[in-house]
This record gives sequence, C-alpha cells and structure tokens, in this order.
Amino acid sequence: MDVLYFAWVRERIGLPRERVVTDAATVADLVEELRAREDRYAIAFSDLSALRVAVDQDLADFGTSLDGVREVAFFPPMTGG
Amino acid sequence: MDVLYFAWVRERIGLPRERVVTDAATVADLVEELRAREDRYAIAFSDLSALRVAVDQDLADFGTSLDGVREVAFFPPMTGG
Amino acid sequence: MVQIRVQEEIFDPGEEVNAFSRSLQGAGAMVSFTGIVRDRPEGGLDALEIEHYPGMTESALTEIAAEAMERWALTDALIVHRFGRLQLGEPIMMVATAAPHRGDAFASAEFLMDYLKSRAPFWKKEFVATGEAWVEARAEDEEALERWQGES
Amino acid sequence: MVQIRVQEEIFDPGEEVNAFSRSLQGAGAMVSFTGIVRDRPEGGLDALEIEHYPGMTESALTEIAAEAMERWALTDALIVHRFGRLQLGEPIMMVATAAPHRGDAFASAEFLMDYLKSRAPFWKKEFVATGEAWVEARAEDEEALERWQGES
Repeated sequence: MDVLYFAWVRERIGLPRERVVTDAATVADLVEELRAREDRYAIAFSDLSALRVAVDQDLADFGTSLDGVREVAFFPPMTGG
Repeated sequence: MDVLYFAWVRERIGLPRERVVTDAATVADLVEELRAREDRYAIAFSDLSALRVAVDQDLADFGTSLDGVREVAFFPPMTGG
Repeated sequence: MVQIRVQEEIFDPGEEVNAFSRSLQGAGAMVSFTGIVRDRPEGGLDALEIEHYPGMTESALTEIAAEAMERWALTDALIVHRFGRLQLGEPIMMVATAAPHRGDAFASAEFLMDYLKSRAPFWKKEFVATGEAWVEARAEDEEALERWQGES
Repeated sequence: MVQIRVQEEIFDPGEEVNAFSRSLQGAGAMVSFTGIVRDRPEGGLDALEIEHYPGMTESALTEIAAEAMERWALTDALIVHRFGRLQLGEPIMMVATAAPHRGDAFASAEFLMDYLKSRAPFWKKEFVATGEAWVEARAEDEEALERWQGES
C-alpha cells in the first residue's frame, strides 16, 4: 500500500510517500511497524494524539482496518481556511 | 414642528411632510390632533401598532415628549436590507 | 474604519469587496453580505422601489456600525444601501466586516444585517404587472434582533 | 450549484463574488468569506506556505459543500482554496453561499469555514526572517465544530 506523509510528519520522516508491504491489520499496527524501523519514524510517531490519519483519502482513526486499503496518510491536525 | 410621513403613511395622508403648529405634549397627543383633522389622517393613524415613530430622527415611542422637538416622523415598520 | 454610503446609483459588489479588502489593516478575515432584488415566490416582479428617510438613514446606519465596532474586535466595517427604483437581479445593499478572527467578522455582519432590516428607515415597495404593494415587515426579522439583546 | 476549486494561482475575491452572483438563480442573499494572509501579532512574516493532499482535498471540500447544501436551503455554494507560497495580504481562500433567506446564507458560510479549518487537508507554514514554523491547530477551531454536531 502507499503511505503518505504531510507537513511536519513528512519533514521528520524525510519522505512525502513510500510503498509499504505489510500484513498490519489496522492503522495502529502499521504505526507499530513503522516506529520499529528507524529513529526518524519513532520520532514522527512518538505522540499519536498529535497525529491524524486518512485511509483511502477519508479521515479515519488508528483502529481502522487496513483490509483492502490502498492508501494511508499521516499528518498533523489540519490548518486550512 | 415638521411632521414627516413615509411609505403608506405618506400615501394615505397624501403628503411627504408638513409644518404643524401644536401644543401637543407627547407624540400620542400629536396623533390625536392629526386624527381629528380629516378622514385621511384618521385612516392613516387608525392602528398605532402598525406604526413606528421617530423624534428628531431617532426611533421613539408614542409616549415621547415633544418638548423642544423640531421633527417628528411616522412610518410603517422598516423593511431595509 | 467605518464607511457608510446611502445612494441611488447601482454599485458593483465585487468592486466593493476589493476596495474594502485593499483598505484593511491586518485583518485576516473578511465577510460580506449582498442583498439582491429577487422575484416573489409567485413571480411577476417588475421592479422594487426603496424609500428612505434622508438624514435619519445615515445616522441610524452610523450608529449601528459603531455598535458593531464596539461589540466585536473589528478593524473595518462597510454599509452600502441603495434607494430609488431597482430592477430584478440588481444589488440592493451590502455590508462587509473585517477582523483578525472569523467569528467576529461573521457575527458582526449578521448583527449589522439584523439591525439594518428592522431599525434603519428604509421601506420597500414591489411593482408587479397588476399593481404595487409595500413589503410587509416579517416577524422573523424582529425576532432575529432578540438574540443580540442578551449579549453585551 | 456547487463549485470547488483548489489552485496555486492567486484569485481576485471581487471577481469571484461577481461571477458567483451572476450565476445565482433567485437567491436574494449572498454571503462571502475571504481569508487573507496576515502578519503574526509579533510581526515579521515573510510568506505563508500551504501544503495540501491532492485528491483528498477536492473530495473533502466536495463533501463539506454537499452537507451544507443539504442542511440549509441554499441555491449555490463556492469554495476556492489556494496552496503553495503566498505573500502577505494575498487571499488564501474564500467561500460564498447564496440562499433565498439571509439566515441560511450566513449559517452555511460559517459551517463551511468551520469544517474547512479543521477537516480539509491543508497545512500552513509561516516563514519569518529567523526561520519557519508549522501553524498549530487552535483549540477554538475544534470547538467551533461542536455547535454543528447537535443540529441536523
């Protein structure tokens, strides 16, 4: 699946998007896998309360299932308008 | 003093303004005097709840004193905007 | 800054919005309301005529705008209101407000509209093929004022 | 009709208001909100950069606008939002709504703004002489959403 990062999540991880092959069942499981990879991931995902997630371009939460999902995005709270 | 009429009050009385010499103490007293003049006044002033009044260009009520007043206006509820 | 204009001539809402926006000092939020001559639900409107009370109109609008500036943290406010004969689709009036925060800009624009509807000396008459009739004040417009009276 | 535009180019708020107003069918009330790049209270802002999530942005704005059209008796709604690098004083975004009655136009414009602020995937970064910083979400913006959740 494609994993996208925006704003300071993108800056901390150093990538706007990457292809991830995973068996993670939920968003939270995916976060655990990413955290375990490298420090920059661990730092970006250190405080989940400061993060928002979208699954296939819809706002979702960390308990959302990844079954059949093609795209997951992580970003800070939005500041549009 | 100058007495002004707007909208259908003006149309019923047939005048936009007139000079009135009066000893009326309040707006209500002035209305009584005007009503006694002619039918067109009596008709225009038949339902005071449908009328609004301004005294020297400030919204007022029928109990307002006419002491020192230069201009009184009668009109229906406003429909601006 | 407060600007009040009462005029017979048509105005261009977009140009007003841009002129207002150019005059802003540090406001991040700008709200505008434009009232447009629309047909009656049953159709057939030829024109609208607006009568006003010269002198009192300007002072009433100035007072209403001053109250809005005092109640909310606004940087600027504009009221433009026409009188005379208006055609279908023409702008009748507009208000614009600017503030550092959007909540103030929205609330004050709505306040200006609510007061202007029922407390500024304008009267509208509709002309249709079969005759003419003064627009009657709506109870909802009077009720809309009440919500501002509890707050200070 | 609903119009959504997400663009890098600057836009002219007055022209948008006029184009929107020309497209209206029978609405007597039009409300617009424009957000403008303003300096920080402490001064020194050089530019603002807005990042967004292409694809999701359009669908989120379309969904928010559809909900506004459903909740209120609107004839039209417009959302224009920029991304990329913006200079001080430039318009960031605007919404416009049109309705037969002003209450619907005001409420829906405020609803669109509240949702757009916290639910559309945009992120702002401020550039000042000494560095750059992501704008943090404000608790007030999150709270502003709550008032719409009780109503239907």
